[in-house]
Amino acid sequence: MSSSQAVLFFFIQALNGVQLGLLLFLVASGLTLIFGIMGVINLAHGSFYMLGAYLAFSFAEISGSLWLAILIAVPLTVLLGLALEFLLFRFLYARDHLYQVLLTYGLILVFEELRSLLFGDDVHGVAVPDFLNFSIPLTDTLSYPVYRLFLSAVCLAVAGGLYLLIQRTRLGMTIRAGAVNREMVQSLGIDIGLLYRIVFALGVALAAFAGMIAAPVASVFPGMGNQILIISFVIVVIGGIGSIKGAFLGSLLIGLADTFGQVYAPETAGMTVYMLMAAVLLWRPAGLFGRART
Amino acid sequence: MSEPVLRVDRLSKNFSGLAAVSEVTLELALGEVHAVIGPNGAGKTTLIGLLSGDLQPSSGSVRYEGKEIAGLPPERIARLGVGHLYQRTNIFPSFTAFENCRLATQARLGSSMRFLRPALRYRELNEAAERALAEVGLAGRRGTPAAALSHGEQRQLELAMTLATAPRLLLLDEPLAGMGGEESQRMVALIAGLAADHAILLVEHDMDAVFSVAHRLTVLVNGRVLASDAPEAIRRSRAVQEAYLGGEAPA
Amino acid sequence: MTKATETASRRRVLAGLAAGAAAGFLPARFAIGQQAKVKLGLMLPYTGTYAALGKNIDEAFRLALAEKGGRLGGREVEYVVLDDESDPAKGAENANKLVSRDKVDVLIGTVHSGVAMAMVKVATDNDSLLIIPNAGADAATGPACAPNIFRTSFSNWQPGFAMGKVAAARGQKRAVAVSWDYAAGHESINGFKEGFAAGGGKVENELLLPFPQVEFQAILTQIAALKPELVYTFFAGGGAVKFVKDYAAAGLGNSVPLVGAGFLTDGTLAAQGAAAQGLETTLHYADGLDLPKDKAFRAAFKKAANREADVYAVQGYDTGQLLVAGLAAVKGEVTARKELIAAMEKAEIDSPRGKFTLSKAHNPVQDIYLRKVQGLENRYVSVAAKALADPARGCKMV
Amino acid sequence: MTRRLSAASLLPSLVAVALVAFPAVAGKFYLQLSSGIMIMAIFAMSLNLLVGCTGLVSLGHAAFFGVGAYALLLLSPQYAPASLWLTLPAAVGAAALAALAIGLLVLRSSGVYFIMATLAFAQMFFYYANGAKWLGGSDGAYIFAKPDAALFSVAPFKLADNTHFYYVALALMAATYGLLRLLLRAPFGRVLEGIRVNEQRMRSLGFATFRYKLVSFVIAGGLAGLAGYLDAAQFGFVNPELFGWRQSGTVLMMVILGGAGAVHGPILGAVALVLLQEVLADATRHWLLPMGLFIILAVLALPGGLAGLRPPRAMRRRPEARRV
Repeated sequence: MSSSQAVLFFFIQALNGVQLGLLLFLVASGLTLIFGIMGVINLAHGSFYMLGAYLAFSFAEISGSLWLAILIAVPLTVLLGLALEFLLFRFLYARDHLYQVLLTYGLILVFEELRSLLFGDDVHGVAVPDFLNFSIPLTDTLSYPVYRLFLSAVCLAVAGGLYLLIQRTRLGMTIRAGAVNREMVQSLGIDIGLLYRIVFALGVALAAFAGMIAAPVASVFPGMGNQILIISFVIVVIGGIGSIKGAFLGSLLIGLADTFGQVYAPETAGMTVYMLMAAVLLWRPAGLFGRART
Repeated sequence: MSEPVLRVDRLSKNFSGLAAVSEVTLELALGEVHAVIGPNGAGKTTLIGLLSGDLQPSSGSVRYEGKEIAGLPPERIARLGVGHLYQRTNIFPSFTAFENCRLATQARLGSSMRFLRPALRYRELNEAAERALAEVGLAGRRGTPAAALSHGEQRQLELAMTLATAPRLLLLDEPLAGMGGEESQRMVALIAGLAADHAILLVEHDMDAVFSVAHRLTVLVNGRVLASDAPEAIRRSRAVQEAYLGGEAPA
Repeated sequence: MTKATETASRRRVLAGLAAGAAAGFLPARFAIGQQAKVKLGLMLPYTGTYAALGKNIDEAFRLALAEKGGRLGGREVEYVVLDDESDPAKGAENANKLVSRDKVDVLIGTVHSGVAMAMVKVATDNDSLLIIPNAGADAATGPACAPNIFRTSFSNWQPGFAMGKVAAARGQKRAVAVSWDYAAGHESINGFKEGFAAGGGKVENELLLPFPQVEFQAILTQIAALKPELVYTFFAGGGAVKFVKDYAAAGLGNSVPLVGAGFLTDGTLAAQGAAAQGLETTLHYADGLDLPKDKAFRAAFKKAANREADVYAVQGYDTGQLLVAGLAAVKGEVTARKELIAAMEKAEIDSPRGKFTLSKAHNPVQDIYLRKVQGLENRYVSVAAKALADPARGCKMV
Repeated sequence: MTRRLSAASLLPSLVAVALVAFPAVAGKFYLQLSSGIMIMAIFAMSLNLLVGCTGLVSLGHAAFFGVGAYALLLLSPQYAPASLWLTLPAAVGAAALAALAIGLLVLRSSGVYFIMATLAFAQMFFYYANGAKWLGGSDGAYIFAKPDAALFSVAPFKLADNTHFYYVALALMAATYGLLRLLLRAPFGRVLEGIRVNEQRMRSLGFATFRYKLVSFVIAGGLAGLAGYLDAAQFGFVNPELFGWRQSGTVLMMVILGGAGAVHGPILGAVALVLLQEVLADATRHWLLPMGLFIILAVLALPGGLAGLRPPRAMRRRPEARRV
């Protein structure tokens, strides 16, 4: 391979890494929001991703359109988020993390079994929408699927939207304040219960939405939520809990580390991201953008 | 007076650009009660936090018994002999009053990496804990869980814990806050008595108490030292009157 | 403690005597007179990732027995069913439950290789009869082989080797192998390498992805940079669906042919859609085999389970057939272990996949087919390897 | 101190007698099942030192369980038994060493970070073992012979004997229980309790809490290694899933179900959870659904765990008993 080719492939790998990172961001951002603002650790977050994918598959089967499926499924997941918050999570705010871990662990089991009962245990594919179903040639042998680029664009748009929401709106201001000081928000006369419900529903919807738009490239299969959950944890630890910016940077870092790890250190590829996390923990125990907590 | 126990030199703390404490300089000797007063938000609690190690100074120096302690972690500073009474009661609510103090005395062991002999068999620790409880007048409440004590009793308990670590420098952050008249009086007497063999940095809003026990006063406004002098001089200072004491100058 | 141990061991001696009397010491005719049921322990995944596979194996197995009147060697059958969750951490414990608590006569399972290896260990330690209806771990009929351990499916080596032969016969020389970095992947690739090397080909790179990650872009980019003549792959389930789709979307399908062990396109075609069309894989089963036995089985399975049969159902069915054959020879007398094993070893199974026998290591000696994806079927193309036996390296029975 | 000879105070002795006498009446399977439960109880007690006593919620405790198990694999010759007296301490030591290395990293974080970081590190072990051919990879590996208890060519017991194995597991469980009781009463344990309740106060009293947390983490890791060693020895099989998050989740569930904090709580939790699994899995194929619902309900309805249903007298007797 000529050196110019090598450079080209290096850039393609970088693109792969960024693209993976952006997708991970969608899941991790919801996780970090729920952590940061409500102080709740949610192991079932990956289940929402899985749920999103299965909903997208089912509705796309029925309606024949992924867009329509997403349009129907997103409000459903928001409703689910609201319901779960009301039924379960609001009892957890004052409880130790221990109980949050346990309850959400129980939720994983429930969601897995409900998935099995409702959708069966088969592997499914979701078709890429027709007008995005082509690839751009990059080299003589390799082309890049346009849907992946589209996916990255959507993730960027969501990241931008979240940034605007948090930095520029009143809700965002409240969310930011709530992440720093719960009592202060309450003393401002803001209904913290409502705020939490909104944030939780937003987090659930983000994860489920990630599952939906990723379904055409990720395919839909049992246990798909657990993989993404753990990698999201790593991202949140690296980025700093509650920091959207941190989640964004952490996602890109993980995406790149994972991609280049496979290329340059295939023997330890499975451990690359964890070693990166260890390094960050050594250097900044509260993550890149986290506040040190006592 | 001998070499000061505590010498703070141009100590500053910024919170994301905001100066909470700026260029504070003060000295404190054994046997001295040095009160720091100032309006809310003047940086008094921040100052205490900087001295105890709970907060990291942005710049400046803190020398305790000749040793630089600025930026050391709180446990190191505590082990050197600095006791801290927090503004917000900071105890072990689920432990009994006795266990709160016993645990504090255990800090004197040097290392608690002791794995086999039951903690309650360390008689000298038990006795020290009992003494500390008695000193603050809580001997009768030794078996009560700390959470069940009244607010005033909890303040006393926390002081007992602080004393149980055998400190030479006491950082007392509003020891009288929320106390009734009788409790306050007892606490003031206690502090006055402690002054004999401790150096005490006292932050307090109760001016009567401050002027009755303090040997020296530092007035903090917006994180800066406005004045530092003997109580009578502070009382007469016009600058202090205007900036802080205002109309409510103590009688 | 000493005293308690003494009492306990004395008790055990007594219990052992009683059991021995009931099972071995009495004449066989007497035991037949008792007409004890044959107790079968089905340890399969009924939940989790492999639940669909487990259910097909289960139902096809029962179908095989039902076709013989629901009896084994004339005896009634009792099932004990256990969900192994595909969790190897609990594998030994679960297998032990069937063996020691339920005292099943035959242990049947499972899909996940790690769990199957735990079952092999328990079966070996307790000298229980075990039939593996899917898991392809080479070791089960290799280093860990034992007289009481049978497999009716395949070894990971087999489809790999057959595909290597096919590729080499086509004159291809440079291949890249892709899989998860786990035992099944290593074994399948090793089989391919061996078959490929025998015909002069060489696997130049092995690209392994941490299991069960499914982000393939980095690997696809590497393949594009390496430009091999073909890519051999071992993936199953969700990973297989995603790999095939990503491979096509990356445009690699046009320049570098993708081949694989049959699991790449088995049970996954609906999900893979157009991306899978034309893919060639090797496996011990195919669509369009044009065997009467296959047609009959497919119809019967569809009637019984209300869904199409697949390779897993075939394996479950053959597990049942093997047991039927073995127990018929000993008239249902499971304690006649030696004769039972001998009968199973000699059995020629008339499988929907075509007739097969068992090797000395108790793994099927079977035809491996080359198949090509057409629509939703893995159509039979040719026999890639005739009566292929796993080399059973490390097996002391060979 | 009151000494009343009530049914409640007799209970521990009765339980002890029942446990010792159990092999006389139990069949092979129930002996093995009980041994398995006791192994899980050791594992859960070790985690409880972190969760219940020190306030450190680890979701990656299986890492050390796995290290203990794999240590036995690596120390066993291919087909010959390894010496119990060498391999057991070595496995515990290896797990403790792993805990030291990981503890130095994860203990720099706290709260939610700690939970996630521990989980992630355990995953790292899992991925490593899963791909490592020399450890048997994803198929796992066999330990063909059970460790040999012979000391100077005299074997006091044989692990291959189920009854003997039961007593060894029982003895080690009792020893773990006793050790933890001692630790928690000693100054070290009091410091851990203090850290759990109010770490910041502990620091301002002069306790270098990081060190105590680290030692607690190492002890817990070592004991988890002991449990892992026994687990590997019982069936002679190791698999990467021993490091898996399901394993970590299960043991955490045992701790909480039993009531975090009380030393005997995790034992109750292990018994209850294993038996519950047995019952549910026998009852329905979709047994994970009721299991999940049960966990959720347990969290909402039983904040103190099983041990919290009736606080044992021993905990209330002393004036310094601290649970309210």
